[in-house]
Amino acid sequence: MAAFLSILPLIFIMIIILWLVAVNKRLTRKSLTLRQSKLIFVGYISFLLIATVFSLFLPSSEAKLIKNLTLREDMTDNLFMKAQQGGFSSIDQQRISQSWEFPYTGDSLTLSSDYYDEGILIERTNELKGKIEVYFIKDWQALGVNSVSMDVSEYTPDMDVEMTSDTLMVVSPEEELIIELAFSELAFPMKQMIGESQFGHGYSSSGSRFFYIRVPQDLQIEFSEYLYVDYVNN
Amino acid sequence: MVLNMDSTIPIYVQIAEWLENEILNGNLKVDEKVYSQYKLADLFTINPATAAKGLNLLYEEKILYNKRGLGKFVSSEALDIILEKRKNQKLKGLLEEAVQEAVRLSVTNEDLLEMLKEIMKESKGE
Amino acid sequence: MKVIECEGLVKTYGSINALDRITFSIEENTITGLIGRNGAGKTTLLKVIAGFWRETEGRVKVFERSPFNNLEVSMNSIFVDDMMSFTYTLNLKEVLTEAQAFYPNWDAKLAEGLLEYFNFNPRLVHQSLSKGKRSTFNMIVGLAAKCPLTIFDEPTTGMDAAVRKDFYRALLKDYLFSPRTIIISSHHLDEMEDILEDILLVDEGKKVLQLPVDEFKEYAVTLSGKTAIVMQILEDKDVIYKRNIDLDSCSVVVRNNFSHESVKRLGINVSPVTPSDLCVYLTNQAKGGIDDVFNQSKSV
Amino acid sequence: MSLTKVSLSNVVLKQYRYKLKAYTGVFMALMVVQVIGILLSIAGGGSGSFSNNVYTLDVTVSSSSLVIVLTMIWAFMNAILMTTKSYREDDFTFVSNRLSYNLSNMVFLLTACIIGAATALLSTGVIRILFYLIHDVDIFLTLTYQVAIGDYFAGALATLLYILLAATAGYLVGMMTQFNKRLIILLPVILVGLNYVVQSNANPGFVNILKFYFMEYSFTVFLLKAIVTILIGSGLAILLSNRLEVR
Repeated sequence: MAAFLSILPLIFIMIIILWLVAVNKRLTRKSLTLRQSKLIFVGYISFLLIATVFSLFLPSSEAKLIKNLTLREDMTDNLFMKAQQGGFSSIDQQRISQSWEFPYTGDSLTLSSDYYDEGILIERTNELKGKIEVYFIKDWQALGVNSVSMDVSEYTPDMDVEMTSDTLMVVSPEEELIIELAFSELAFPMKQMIGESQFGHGYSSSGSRFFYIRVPQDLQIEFSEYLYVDYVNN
Repeated sequence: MVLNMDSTIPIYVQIAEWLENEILNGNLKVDEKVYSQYKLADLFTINPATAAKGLNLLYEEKILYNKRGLGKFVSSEALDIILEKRKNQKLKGLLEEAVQEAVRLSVTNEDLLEMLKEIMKESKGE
Repeated sequence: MKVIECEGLVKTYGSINALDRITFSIEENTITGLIGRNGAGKTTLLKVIAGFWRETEGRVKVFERSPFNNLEVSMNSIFVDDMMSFTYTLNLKEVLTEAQAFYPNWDAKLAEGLLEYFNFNPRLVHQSLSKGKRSTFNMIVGLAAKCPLTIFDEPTTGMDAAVRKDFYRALLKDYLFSPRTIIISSHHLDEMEDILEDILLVDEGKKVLQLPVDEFKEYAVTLSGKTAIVMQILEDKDVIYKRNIDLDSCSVVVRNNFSHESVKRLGINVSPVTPSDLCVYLTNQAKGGIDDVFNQSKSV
Repeated sequence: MSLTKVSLSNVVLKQYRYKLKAYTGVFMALMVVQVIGILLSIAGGGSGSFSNNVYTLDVTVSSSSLVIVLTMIWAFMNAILMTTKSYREDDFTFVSNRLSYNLSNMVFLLTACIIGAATALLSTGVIRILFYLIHDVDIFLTLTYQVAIGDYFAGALATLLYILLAATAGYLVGMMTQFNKRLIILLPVILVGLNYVVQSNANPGFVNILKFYFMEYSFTVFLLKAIVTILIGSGLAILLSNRLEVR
């Protein structure tokens, strides 16, 4: 039954085309002479040709393609790793998308989050007294569509943090971030001959972003187990 | 020059008669070439084979003679043959009809001959 | 040379024999009229000859070749009927140009001349023509193709009397100009008997007669007179058709193979039979004809 | 009058040229079908979505696949129509025999299919432009594959072969039904029977038939499969029609 339902639209289309083709003979009987038909068809082909030429100049640069995923420097040279090794100050300031400062005098701090389950780095430092610094660092975001990867860092959402008494809450943006992506792919015979799978598309994403939280040296930090929290090695 | 297509007389006979008339009228002279079967066919919108049959009829009666590759020509004795034929045929036919009518009307042979003699006398007297 | 030879030709549809062991031949460069009533098998016979339909049994040779599916026969023959269809994308003039490509003997001048004579608008499409005009156009194609074997199946369908007359005239003139084998099927024999050379009369898929037109015209005579007298002399005669005029007189159609003199002497009227009438008499399925139907219904 | 000698190729060529002029409706239908295909491609597109907890990806895919599929259906339908009586009568008005009729039909269908395949492939450009104009997207990705010229030609040829396969199927089906109307009923029976014959424990038969062509990734083997199928189909059609009565 399911198989039948799936070919139903195809049958429907076939009937429509049959009707078109059959009626066409009757329609053209009166209205179209050989010359007119020729003219129309030549027009159609030239339209297709012109459109093809134009399509070559469509701006495809909107996608920042990553030619080779492994070679990109800021991906291999992971910021998280760098910061963990104590190299936070050497991180390009542009990479820090947001920062917050909270006055805090308590003995212990609880970390929590709504959906966020990525990296949180904590640096205990003597430099801070009675305050906490929070930085959100967008490391990199790559989106793979089939065999193509592109950089979609700019679409990484901005996060928010809230401080309530002794809890630092990481809040994801209320609205889900949606990336509208359109791409044209090869027709099925082309894909078949190139050996690409004909069914479905492969999407992959990889990337990293993390919070870097600087706290006074002796602050007690608590967090639920599903948070991935690490400390900077000093 | 129009044939009577509905006539009981076959077309080829009508063709032959038409040609005979042409000879009688002097339109076709002795040793003159007569129309070919194709010309006749065209003239009367008839099949050339029919026309040929008409020509052949005249050829068999020696009214026409053949010149190989050139066609048919009016023979020297054509006029005589035609006249003789017409006499025999037409007159005989008319007489035949008269006899038949006489039979139908129960007129005896003697009465019929008497009538004929009287008619001949009258026409001579005029 | 014989252009067409058929021997025991059978064509069956289901259980019906459209052609039933028909044997005849047609000589080169003759105009033959194929005569028969509706459903006598004329069209079937012509389509088998043209190579469109396959014979069921027997032998058929056209140009000494089996015509079915034979390209050479197709190339040298043309089949004209009122079902002839031409593409709607080409106008009449263009169709003629296309036809010229197919037929090596094509007479473009004749085609154009006839097109003009019959007042065709050359920019019209075949489908848009009236039935009579369509037949006329088909006839033009048939004539201009100048195929060694030209077949017309009921070519005058829908034509008015004047056009029919022109058609027969054109056919004859063209035939005189370039002799070829022509077959015309029709049930209007009287209109075209003069241009025919031979008549092939078929009935119920069988050949009834094949004779030159002149012989056909003399094939039979009508004897009419007092029934008693006429009956007397019928003994040794082949009766084709009998009809009672009134109670004591009748007319009988008989084979014309006796001397008329003796009969005339008995007071019987001897008159010729027109070919078209003869065809009707020869192909009357029910002996006696239409009158009997009325006589029977009266007696009931 | 003397008989004219004929060469088959000569007649086929004449018929072919006549058909190019006579069957313009075929190309008009192609145009309409492809325009519909283009519009449907833009409206629906293949779409999908993908989500991680960073963002949701909303994807619309444009390709000329639908246009190619519709062109295949067009080829199938037209091939059937070409075998019908009205088309055949047009042919046998002038010089023809079954073989020349079939050959010229096939050459014509080949031409039509080449044009159909070419226009179907060209429709990619139009689809892309209209897609770009109509859809409000964040990322418009046009360059998805680095295709070698050779691969592109292989794909174009494969497209043509698919369309030709559809045309061959249509022509054969059409000829079968012309040969005997009762064969229409027989057709599904044959298909179901074939279904049983080629089924494997993993797949029902028709999937195996589809796989035979659609899952063949070697160009050479696909070429071989397609051409052999087309030749067998055409040969069968010619054999069937050789006994066909016309007009």
